[in-house]
Amino acid sequence: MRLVCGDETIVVEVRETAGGSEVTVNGQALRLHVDTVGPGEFTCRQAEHVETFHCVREGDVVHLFWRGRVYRLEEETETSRAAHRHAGGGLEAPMPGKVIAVKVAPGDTVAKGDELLVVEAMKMENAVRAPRDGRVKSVAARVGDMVSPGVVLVELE
Amino acid sequence: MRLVCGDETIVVEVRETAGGSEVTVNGQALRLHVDTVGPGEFTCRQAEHVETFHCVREGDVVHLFWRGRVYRLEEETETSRAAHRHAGGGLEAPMPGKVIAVKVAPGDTVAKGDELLVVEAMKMENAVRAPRDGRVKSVAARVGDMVSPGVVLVELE
Amino acid sequence: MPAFQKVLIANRGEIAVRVARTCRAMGIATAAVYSEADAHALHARVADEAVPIGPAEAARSYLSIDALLAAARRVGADAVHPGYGFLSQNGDFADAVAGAGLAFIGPPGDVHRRMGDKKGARRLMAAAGVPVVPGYDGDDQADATLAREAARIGWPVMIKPSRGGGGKGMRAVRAEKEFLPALAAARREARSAFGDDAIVLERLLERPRHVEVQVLADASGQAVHLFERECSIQRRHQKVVEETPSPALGGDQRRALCAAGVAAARAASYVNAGTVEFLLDPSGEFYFLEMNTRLQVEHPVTECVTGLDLVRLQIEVASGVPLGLTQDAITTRGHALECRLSAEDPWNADLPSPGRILHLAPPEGPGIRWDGGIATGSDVTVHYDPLLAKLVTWGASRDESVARMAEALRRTVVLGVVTNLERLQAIVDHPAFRRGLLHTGFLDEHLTGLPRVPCPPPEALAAAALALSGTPEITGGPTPGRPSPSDPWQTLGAWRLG
Amino acid sequence: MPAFQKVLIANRGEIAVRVARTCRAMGIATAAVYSEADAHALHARVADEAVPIGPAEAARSYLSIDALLAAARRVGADAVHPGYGFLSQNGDFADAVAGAGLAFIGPPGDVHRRMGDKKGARRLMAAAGVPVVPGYDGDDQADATLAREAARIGWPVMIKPSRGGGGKGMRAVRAEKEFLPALAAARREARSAFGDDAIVLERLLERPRHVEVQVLADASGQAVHLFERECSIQRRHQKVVEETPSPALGGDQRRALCAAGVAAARAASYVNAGTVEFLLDPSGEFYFLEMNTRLQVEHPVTECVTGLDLVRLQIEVASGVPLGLTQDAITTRGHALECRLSAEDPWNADLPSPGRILHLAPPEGPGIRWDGGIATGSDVTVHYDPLLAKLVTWGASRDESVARMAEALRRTVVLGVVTNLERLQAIVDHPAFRRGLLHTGFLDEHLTGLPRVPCPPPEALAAAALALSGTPEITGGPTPGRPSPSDPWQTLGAWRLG
Repeated sequence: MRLVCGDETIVVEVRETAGGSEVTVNGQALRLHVDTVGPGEFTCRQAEHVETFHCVREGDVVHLFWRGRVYRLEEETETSRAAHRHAGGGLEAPMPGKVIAVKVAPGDTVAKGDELLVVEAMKMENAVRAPRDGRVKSVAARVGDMVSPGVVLVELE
Repeated sequence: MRLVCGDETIVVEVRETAGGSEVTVNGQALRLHVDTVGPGEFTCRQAEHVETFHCVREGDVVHLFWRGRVYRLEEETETSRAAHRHAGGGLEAPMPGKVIAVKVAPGDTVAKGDELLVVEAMKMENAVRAPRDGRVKSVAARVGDMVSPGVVLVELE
Repeated sequence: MPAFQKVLIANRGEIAVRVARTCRAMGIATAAVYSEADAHALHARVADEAVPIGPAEAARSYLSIDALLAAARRVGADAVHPGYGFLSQNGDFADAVAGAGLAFIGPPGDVHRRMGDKKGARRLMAAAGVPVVPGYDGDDQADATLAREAARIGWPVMIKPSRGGGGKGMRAVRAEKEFLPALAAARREARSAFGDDAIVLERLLERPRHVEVQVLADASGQAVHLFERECSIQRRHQKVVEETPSPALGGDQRRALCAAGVAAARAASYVNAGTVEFLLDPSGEFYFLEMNTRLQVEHPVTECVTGLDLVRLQIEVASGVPLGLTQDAITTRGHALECRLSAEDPWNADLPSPGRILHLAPPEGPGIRWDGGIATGSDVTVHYDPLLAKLVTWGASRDESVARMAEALRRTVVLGVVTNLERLQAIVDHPAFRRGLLHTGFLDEHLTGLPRVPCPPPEALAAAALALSGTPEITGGPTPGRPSPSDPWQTLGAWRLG
Repeated sequence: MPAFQKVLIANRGEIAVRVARTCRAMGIATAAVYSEADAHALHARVADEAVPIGPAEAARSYLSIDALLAAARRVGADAVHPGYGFLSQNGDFADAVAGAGLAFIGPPGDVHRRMGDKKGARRLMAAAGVPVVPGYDGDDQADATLAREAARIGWPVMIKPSRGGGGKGMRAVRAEKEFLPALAAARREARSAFGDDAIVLERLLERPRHVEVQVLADASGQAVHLFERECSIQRRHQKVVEETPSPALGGDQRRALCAAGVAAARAASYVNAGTVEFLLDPSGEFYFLEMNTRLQVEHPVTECVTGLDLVRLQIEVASGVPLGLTQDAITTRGHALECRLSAEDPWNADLPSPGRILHLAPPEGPGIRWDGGIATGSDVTVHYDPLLAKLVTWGASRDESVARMAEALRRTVVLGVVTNLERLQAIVDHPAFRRGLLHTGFLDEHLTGLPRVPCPPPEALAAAALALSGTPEITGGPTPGRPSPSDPWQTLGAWRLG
């Protein structure tokens, strides 16, 4: 499987052999044993060293808890690649929430840092600000809309 | 499904209807909603009343935790009926364990309460005693054997 | 005979779960309430009954006095516990509950109004000789007046909703030109959270500590304190880490602070459990900030060191029993620390991170307490506060409770939503925190950015791949034609993969 | 710098888990050991390392000094914690550990031998003025001698292995003709459990209470007590429910008992944590019973009321640090209660009930502590003690901790093996227990039979059927061709069934 972690893509291969499973990570072979403890909970043994870790899959996303840290990895598939390309486009909602103010309209000139709209979630207001000077090309949200990350709310020319 | 609880067999029927599931217990219809909370954990709602209960299945056995109590129910199938018939036969091991003493041999006369053999489990010794006066027909265990309930160790004539 | 027959818990999340536990231990039945978004929430499962009270939007459910009273009538409750947040400090709610013939487990309406109006509270405290922060607490709420007063007080200035608490709607303004937009935002948040947008202005003290005194009073005017808590670790005016005793206070200072807390409670004619918040200046001066007329989020640390159950005491006072507790009988032992685990993304401006809890494994062990509002499978929605759980540790000394917390945070497993776990770890591990050198700007000074999580080490990736790709060695598989969510063979067992 | 670099935990189950927790909080690495039967056990997962030490049979694994020392060498441990049971009171083991250049976290070998030999211990205590139960502690161990001495003492007589503890191998004999078979069984059990079959005889006191004093001493001879525990609720001489303070003791009696405990520790030249057990006669007299030269199973109740971590104190003493604790600094607060949850069938003569833990949900909440050795999926085997977990509650008063326990026991979910849960519930709910009227025959007097569990109420059967037969409404199902034990959609989610 190909796991995406930040900018890195790591190739992890599991091969079933007569003597058990063999794992390579970017070509490096590792000797370890994994046992399932319960749903989402596992142990990993390497020689005497044993540790509990936690791991669940949600679609293409792998959530991993390892030595006190949470990692969110994506399994690289066509779907996930498409989602990646999508990022970095227009201005998206920073989190799911409700639009409580729209401060700009198409054609407005904005300066870097200006508030474009305000999204409320979990009782906190969060401003979506202009990342650069520019002119508003389109506004796709109205006050009261429930919005989610990944949805472009404002496009700048 | 037919659930065996002690000497009782209770018929529980779930029917899927357009409006949801309908349950009857020995013919009595009940209105309740069950939601899964996690593996083995559920909530049951009846009007405002809500309670958490726990339930897992292991083969034909249903383990149920309801209002502070654990219930062990058997789903009645041909297999479970056969197992039931089996009970009450010869003298079985009271629990899985190791035979550490055999006190009788075929042909011996025993009195009610006499120790026939001793099984050790979890560091406790447990005597298997004669349930009545009689003569030993056969002894199927030797010192050192690991035995399980359901296995007849001694038969009395 | 228990104090009440049935308590309606007019709240959600961890505090509703926690209140239900004490009720149960006291032999009191409980009824939860839930909005449409919370039909499957943990708090609606741990009570004996659960009543739907409306749609997800808080204003039409947890903030609806009518819906809550209707629920109380429907289940036949004889008392209402408001928790914290929502209507807990709303005098009209307290009055409405009393008017319906039920006991309100908290102060009466006039006490809420007296202290909930920060303007009036400031004036009352000043009159009672309790020091207050220089500021503006006038009734003239025109934007122009507030702007003028802010300039008079001198920058930086703190904008505070006169109602409410928990840091919501608060804004620090460092320059005149930021004032009006901040005021508008503060008013909107205050209106949404508390239904009232009156504002108080105060000078922003430099590097103050937040210390507060837990008080408890009965209807006959008996009042005691349960010592202080320090809550200086804050982010956006929301407390993140709290502890008791405060590492900043010597014996005399502690006595003076706690005495001021009791004096404040007396001046307020306070009844039930409450908290008097102060700012502690680096010079050692302390100033009254506000009084919270309800149970605090961070009340468990006080419970850990005093051995008292604050919800039980609240219920007893509300049932009219005179306070059996004298000041001398209240002592503390050791040190307790609380970390608030929230569904907030510390790598993305602490933005809320809703989602489903896919896997939860709270730390366990001696000296560890987990007050949680979630279970595996819970949905964390955008509608409510992002607090997931409070992790509390106790130790014979501050060093011990902090070490225990550091260790417990490394065993706190929440998968599915991004949480502030790594920030909590960074705080508790920070040398300045270890030395107790705290102030309300601690996070801005020491922990603005959190390093990005690196890629997992190769063995972790290998282990994850094995965990996800393995096939079970010992399994019967689900019985064909009978999909069983609870079949243990589907979910448990010794899947040997390596 | 921590006291040690790495501790080998020479035990299994809940105590191994509990020791690992304190080590971790102290910054000490841990290595677990496990037999073939325990390869998947919880205790082998919570440590930093885990070393296989042999087959399931305890004599060849947890009781094998060679295997344990080899494991300690292999991981480079500099200290060994023996837990309780197994080799914890074996002087040869303590000596072998010390001889290998490692610290033994417990008393040195000669102390174990001195007190582990109950014959010698009785003589030592009698010489030091600590009262002992009338009995026989001679070296002549011939069956005929023992039978004669038993007759001299007068029936009923207690047969006790001179080595060991935990009630194993003990037999009460009420008539002469039962003596020899009971002696043979006791000897077999003693040999199997402790590797020594010498016997002490004592008169069986009528309706005594079991009270014991926790002591702690350092190598310089400093000795303090941590007050008493009452452990009168026993079944087959195994403690089932323990508490502190004892409801039987007044202030003067408590002082006298605790002083006798310290005197016993001094007479034994005791080092590290230990427990001096006494029987308390209904008349108020107490008699030395034995000294346990290790941590007790029931140590958590002492931790709850004193706020001290006994494992930490053990480690500090073992590292050679002088006892920092003076007697005056040790105080208690409130009341704590422990229930031992075991895989024993209370409807079938308490026979062991091995099996797999199919589902586990320990109770949580303020004042509740769960010291468990199991997880969902754990196998409970016939090879070891049936103890699954200890449930401990704390309260400001005995009433409060008992009420909390009663409530917690109703939320203690262990499915898959039969446990003694209903017996624990019956004990804690019993009016005589509530009034503190305890003696070691309490269970035989009040709770011989446990009513059979009736059939579940109809709504429970209906709910179970829905739970097991429902089809998910919201589910993606597992990805075809990729069986994933951890796919959340397989195990979680809002399966709406009703």
